[in-house]
Amino acid sequence: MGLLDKIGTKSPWILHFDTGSCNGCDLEIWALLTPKYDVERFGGINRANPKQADILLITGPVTMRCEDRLRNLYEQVPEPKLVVACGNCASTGAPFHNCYNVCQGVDKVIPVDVYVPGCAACPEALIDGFVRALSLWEDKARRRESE
Amino acid sequence: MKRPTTIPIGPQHPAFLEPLNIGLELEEERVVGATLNLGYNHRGMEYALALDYKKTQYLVERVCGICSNHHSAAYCQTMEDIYDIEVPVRAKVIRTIMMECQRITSHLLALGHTAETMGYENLFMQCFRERELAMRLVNEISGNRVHYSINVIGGIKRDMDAGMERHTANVMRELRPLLEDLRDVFARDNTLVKRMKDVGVLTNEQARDWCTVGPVARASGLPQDIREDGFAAYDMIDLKPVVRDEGDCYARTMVRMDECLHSIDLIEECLKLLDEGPVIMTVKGHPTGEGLSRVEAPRGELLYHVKAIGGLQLDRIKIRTPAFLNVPSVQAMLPGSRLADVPLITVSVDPCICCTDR
Amino acid sequence: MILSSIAILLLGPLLVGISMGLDRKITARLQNRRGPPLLQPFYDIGKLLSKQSLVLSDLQALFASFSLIFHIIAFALFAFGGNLLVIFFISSMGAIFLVLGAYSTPSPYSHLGANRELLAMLAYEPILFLAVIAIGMQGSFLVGEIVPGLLSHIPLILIALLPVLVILLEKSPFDVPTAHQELVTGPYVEYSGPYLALLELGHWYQLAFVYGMITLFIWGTGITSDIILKLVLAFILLFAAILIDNITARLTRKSMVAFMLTVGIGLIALNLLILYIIEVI
Amino acid sequence: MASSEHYRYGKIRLGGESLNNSSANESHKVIRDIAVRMKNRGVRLVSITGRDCDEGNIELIYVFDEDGVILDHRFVVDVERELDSISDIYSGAINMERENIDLLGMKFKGLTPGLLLEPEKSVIAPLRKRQEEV
Amino acid sequence: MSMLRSSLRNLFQRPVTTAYPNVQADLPQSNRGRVMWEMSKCIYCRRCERVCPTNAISTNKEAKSQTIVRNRCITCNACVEVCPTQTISMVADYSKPDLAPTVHIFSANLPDYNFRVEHLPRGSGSRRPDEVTND
Amino acid sequence: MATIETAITLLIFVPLIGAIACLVGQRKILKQVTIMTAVATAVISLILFIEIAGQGFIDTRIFLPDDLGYLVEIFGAIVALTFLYLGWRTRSILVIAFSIGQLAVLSTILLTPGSETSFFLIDTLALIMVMITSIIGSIIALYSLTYMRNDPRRGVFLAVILAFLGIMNAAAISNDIRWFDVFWSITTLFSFLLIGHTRTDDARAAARLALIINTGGGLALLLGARLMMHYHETYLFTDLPIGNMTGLVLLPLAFISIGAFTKSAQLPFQSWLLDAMVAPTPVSALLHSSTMVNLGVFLVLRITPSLQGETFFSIFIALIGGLSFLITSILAMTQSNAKRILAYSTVGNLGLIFMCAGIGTPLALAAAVILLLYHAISKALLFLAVGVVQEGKMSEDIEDMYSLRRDMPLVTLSIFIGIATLVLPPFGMFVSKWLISETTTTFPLLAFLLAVGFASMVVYYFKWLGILLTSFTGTRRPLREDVSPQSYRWILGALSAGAVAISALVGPITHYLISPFVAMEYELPGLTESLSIFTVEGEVQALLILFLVVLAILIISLFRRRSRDVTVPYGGGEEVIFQAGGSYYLSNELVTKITRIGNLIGATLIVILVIIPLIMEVF
Ligand code: SF4
Ligand code: SF4
Ligand code: SF4
Ligand code: SF4
Ligand code: SF4
Ligand code: SF4
Ligand code: SF4
Ligand code: SF4
Repeated sequence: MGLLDKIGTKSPWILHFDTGSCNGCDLEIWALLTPKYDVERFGGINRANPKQADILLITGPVTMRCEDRLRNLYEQVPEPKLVVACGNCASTGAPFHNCYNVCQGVDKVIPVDVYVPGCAACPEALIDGFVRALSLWEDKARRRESE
Repeated sequence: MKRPTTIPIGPQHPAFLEPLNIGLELEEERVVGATLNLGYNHRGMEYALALDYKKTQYLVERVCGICSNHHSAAYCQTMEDIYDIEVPVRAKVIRTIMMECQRITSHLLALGHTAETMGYENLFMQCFRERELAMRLVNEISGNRVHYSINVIGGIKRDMDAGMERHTANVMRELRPLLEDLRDVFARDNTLVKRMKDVGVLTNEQARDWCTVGPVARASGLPQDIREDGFAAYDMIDLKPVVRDEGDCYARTMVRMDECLHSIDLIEECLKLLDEGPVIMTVKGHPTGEGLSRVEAPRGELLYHVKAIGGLQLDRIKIRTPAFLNVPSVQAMLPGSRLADVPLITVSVDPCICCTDR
Repeated sequence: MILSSIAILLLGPLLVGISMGLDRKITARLQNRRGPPLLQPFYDIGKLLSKQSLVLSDLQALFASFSLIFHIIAFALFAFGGNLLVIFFISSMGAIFLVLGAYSTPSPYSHLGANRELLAMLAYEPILFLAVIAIGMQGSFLVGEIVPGLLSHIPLILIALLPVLVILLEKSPFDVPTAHQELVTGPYVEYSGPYLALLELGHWYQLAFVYGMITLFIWGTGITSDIILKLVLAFILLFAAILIDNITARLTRKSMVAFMLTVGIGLIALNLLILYIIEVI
Repeated sequence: MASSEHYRYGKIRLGGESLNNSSANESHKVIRDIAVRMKNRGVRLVSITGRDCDEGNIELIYVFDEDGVILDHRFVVDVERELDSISDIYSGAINMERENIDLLGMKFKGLTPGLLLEPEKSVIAPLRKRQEEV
Repeated sequence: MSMLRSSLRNLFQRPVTTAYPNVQADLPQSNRGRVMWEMSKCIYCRRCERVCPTNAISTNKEAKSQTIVRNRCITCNACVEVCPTQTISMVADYSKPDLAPTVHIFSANLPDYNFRVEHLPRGSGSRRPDEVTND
Repeated sequence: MATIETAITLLIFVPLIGAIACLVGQRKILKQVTIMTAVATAVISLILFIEIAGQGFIDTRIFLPDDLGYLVEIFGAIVALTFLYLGWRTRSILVIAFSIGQLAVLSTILLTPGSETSFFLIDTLALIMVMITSIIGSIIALYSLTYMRNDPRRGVFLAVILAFLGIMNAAAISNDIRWFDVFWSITTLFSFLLIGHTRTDDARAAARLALIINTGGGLALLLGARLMMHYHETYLFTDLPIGNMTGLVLLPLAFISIGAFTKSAQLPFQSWLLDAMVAPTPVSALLHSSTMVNLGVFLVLRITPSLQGETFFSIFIALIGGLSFLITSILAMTQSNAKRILAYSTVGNLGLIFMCAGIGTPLALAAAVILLLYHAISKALLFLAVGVVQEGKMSEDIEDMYSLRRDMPLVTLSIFIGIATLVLPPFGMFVSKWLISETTTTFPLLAFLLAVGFASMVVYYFKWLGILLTSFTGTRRPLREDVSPQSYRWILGALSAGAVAISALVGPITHYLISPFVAMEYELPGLTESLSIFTVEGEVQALLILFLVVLAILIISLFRRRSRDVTVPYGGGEEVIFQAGGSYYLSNELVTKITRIGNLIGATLIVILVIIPLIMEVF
């Protein structure tokens, strides 16, 4: 199984969910899919389906209405799964810290593995976050085996 | 007996960048009922922005990352209106340049997104490839790809130097043939035209009824472009609003495409208008009074209405975003369309939920 | 004997996997991107196999295995010179089980995808069937007995197979069943992890059969030239499919069926008519 | 009728008919007539802005645009009162009114809350000034 | 058919894709990436702390330090502009992702532009920086 | 020999006696009578089969006394008079006209008696027909016992059903077309009675339509018989000249074929069968899918040997069959009523048989007989299963069958088996599908009809099956108790088992039953070779098995090692409240239009069929 887990890091399929962001980081995530940054280099494609996703790119501070939806999606993702909070509002809710309808960060709702700072998080930072998350994959897989 | 199929599209769906939900009722893949559900992106910004009008000039960009600059420009204009000051010409021109740059990035996004909803992945990629040029340019001018943080009350805080002006002109020259190629594809590609023509028709009457603005209204034959009112530097340049009257997805797409090209014209004109001069003037005291200001954001008329009562906190800041008016109009277009066209129609109004919900 | 047989059974999907990698690479290059490594499809399968098994219903898992098994049988029969008609029918069963698997879940996306997959079958099966019949008319239905000459006798049928390939490769303009932006991934929506891998492998075997059919059209004089010519022909069709994918938008289900049943069948009819006329003269 | 002024960049004089006198609560009755008149003239509805002006009163500002000219109509109404909706005249008004329902806790005939706020989770009527904040 | 032409042209062109992360990120010089403190200049006037729209900064006069939560800073440049002593500057870089929200602590005890790295505990994102430093 | 004769006589008379007992007997004894009759008929047919098998499947002829001929004509006249009466009762000018026509032709037949002694012929084709009738028919009779348990007129119903079995058996072995016609007409009468059994307006209208079309068909058959005497001077199928006919001598065959088309509801006569679906389900199962409608194809199979060598004429028979298959397959996709889907598919399958008969090569003929046999059992199973669903869910609409797997697991399994045996390899129907496809190489135009038809068939069957298999409950919840009566379960179970068993036995059945029939017609031996599936080369089989075992182990280990976790359906983050509707692809207007076009082409082809002999004569 170790081999398969290693292979897994070469094929991270993406689910992107916007939980109330300003779109800035979402655009940068889309930029990752496009020629200039092209995450398919790392095997990443936007599967946009939780059942077939490995790595969740979550943006936004999680609004009240998105909270349950985010949890719903998270639970549909098969293990091992990685969550990347993209941008400041996803990591800390900062730009919206005075807003009354947000949960202030993704980690209030689901466990987050990597926090990408930036408002907007620039594509390079997102790639770094993506690669960083992949480095956690084998660890996660092993932990799952042992459970 | 034929029962309808119910299918929730969104809030997470590959066709949409943002969380919105359409509860579809289908008969035979034909839409018989569509309920649009919003509010997934409601953060409560109108409350938060009213807390400190100075911080607001930065935070207001976070209403929407696609037309962030238009938001801060509109906000600053409103505040300048309340202070009753006239910003320096150079600031106005640079604001205009930034707004038009952002229009290009926003429209290319919308165009790429439209292509993407029709499964035209290559065209999506091309749109985004060209968009990167504009993104790079705004990054060079303002220091950030998304949130320029360049508008402040009283003017702009980062000037362009001569080198940057030349560079901008070069980029525009580089961009024009690329966009013209794209226009060619959008206008003439058989499969695209087949998918977009006569799909999602919004008649002139409906466009008025749903109070649509911007490209959506202009594609339905409503000649409505707030830039004609001449805010910022628009009274100094030769603006030709793009209006079509088919009202279908094709018209909306082509309006955006043509506006992209027109934006290049406008930017080039603006560059010629750049004279030496200050770009900012200081304002004194806390604002008092009521102001209303509009700009033409990529998606249409963006309206700010502020009531200030002297002090850091504002009494009310009302942001009437264009998408707030445009997005609901899909409810007029969806019934009777095919399931395959639902993403296309929805995306053709260029939905921006973050500013619809705020 | 058994070892070599197993080798052939593995070689088919291996080549298909590489062709998929090539496909993604070429697609990326057509879009001016770098694209994934050539072996990406194998990484994907490996990754899927290592994931947790999440299902909505037990039938789903069962049908995924059935789908794979039928596709393997079809390809095995093909590889060992079986009857093309039988292979065709068995292969279509593989596709059917994908549909049944999709139907077995209470998910609207899956159901709409399954409906569309059936419609896609309605569009491409007649072409495949007629192609098989046309090949059979040239002599024999047994793969092992098919003789050179298909390309010169029935070239239009090779062209008619191109849109079939486009549908099977899930490429626009006919990627209607899996329409990513409409149905997420259509019939595959509710599949995850290992079961998706089973379906994906099944899909490879299905493609192996179709590519195999394409290679029947050309023969070289020696074994080496034979293999090279066959690979080149398959690659040409693949490349054409990729190119079509990249210069078209997705059309609707109706236009897909209409196109296949008029243009596709028309091409075959034309070819057979010409053959008939030549024969009469 | 509403006073108006042509929109020149950034300068719009607001101050249309402001009916916040003693009969305030009755004044909103005319909105349907105004809306019908506007619709017939081909005037565009721009916005319905609500503003809490203390004492349980809300100032409602209906903003129209006639060929670039801003026309505004203002009403001061009691929050508790159920108001006439103009969403049958302008379909686009429905969300503007629902927004005011959510954010200011107003009531419009035939319209439901829940456009923006999530029931049972979100703050109720967040834009209303609360006693301790004033 | 012009898509056909451009696709084929692309096929024989070099892809525009960057090789990042194998090469350096290509950021323009003017990029507003990260705020940095030259602590020897700081007079602890707290203007930067007050002006920051997202409460990313906390100034600690006793400890002679400036704490910034990278995951709160929206690089608006306001602190840079408001600082009376030009202590703060913006560098053309970007903050790196990490396994928890990153906090950088600049202090007069460290060389200028150097900082200590700490992390906010996960799930505590909304807390203000001053609460963190008290931990 | 004697055993065979006795068995045949019993097969005809036991059901008839049972029927009389049902009619006159007390309500209480209905059950016993029906069960006894049904079991007896089935057992006797098995004895007959064993006897014939023991003799190596050679043809048996049972000669009849000459004077019986007149008796039969008189009997025929009585039936025709009954039609006349019914025509008057139902106010149908057409029926009156047809029955008067029948009487007229009958009288001329009376005037020109046949020269030879007529006899019953029991070859393997007849044997297959008798087996289908006696075994499947008996099972359906037992089923109706439960199905009609609440019907006050159950006695009449059962009587007609039982009597029908006897008549069908008699028709199947008739070698004399005069005899055949009489039994044929009686089945028309029975069908009228059974369709109209419920006496609702729909039922009456449907019965009337069936009567009109079938009396018309009867007239065509009689005309054919009369002309057969005129041109070939015989009433015996076996005495028809084999092959190389041309010109007017084909005319009788044309009329006989038209008769066959009406009975088997080919285009443009299909409407009666579709409307007949208002009848109680056992009727649909018995008459309108598995037995009575087979009479039409049986008739054509009897005359195909004569068509050898005359492709230009017979190809039109094939075309009508192919067209019926194509059009009904397409239309079946657009239906939501399960019985209607089955009706369309029945017409389509019969069309396939006609097509094979029209093609007329040995392979095609083998395919036709295989199809006849396997279609009958699978279709009966499907109809009966739908009947049970109808009772349980009060609906025949496939959209009301969502998640039937949970509510009625056994019925779902039956439908699954029914469809599987109809479509999936390696079951029986698949073999015929394969053979038919191979035969079209001789006439590629038909391949085009088949191509679209087969694909549509897959669509409508699996769309339906998919709906049944949808799970609402997640995977762990136990299936619900099946609430349907015990007897249904036994019947469905037996039929399912039978369908699977004979599917598995497709090799021997082809070898022993079907090849002899084909060989008799063509004197061709080596047919069986090409029919053994999967033996392209010996090793392939072994290899496949090996591979499958490896795979099975792999998959099982996959399933074992990780417990499967159940998740929720994808809805973009929203909770999904599942409600799906079917997919019917074509609007009602299009359906009408396609039907109309199909009818038009069908009618044209039929006219051409009659004209061809005339033209041939002229040139
Ligand atoms: S940082 Fe926030 S606003 Fe930006 S993309 Fe991420 S979630 Fe969206
Ligand atoms: S095809 Fe699908 S995965 Fe690829 S970019 Fe488009 S939406 Fe994303
Ligand atoms: S981090 Fe900033 S740019 Fe990104 S989504 Fe949030 S507010 Fe927008
Ligand atoms: S409508 Fe929204 S997304 Fe569009 S420009 Fe305005 S704020 Fe940005
Ligand atoms: S901001 Fe002004 S008052 Fe405050 S510490 Fe600095 S110098 Fe003193
Ligand atoms: S007190 Fe006023 S002037 Fe001073 S920093 Fe705060 S907002 Fe600015
Ligand atoms: S750049 Fe802006 S957000 Fe960042 S620390 Fe400075 S003031 Fe705060
Ligand atoms: S504004 Fe400048 S000097 Fe004042 S505390 Fe901040 S960094 Fe120090």
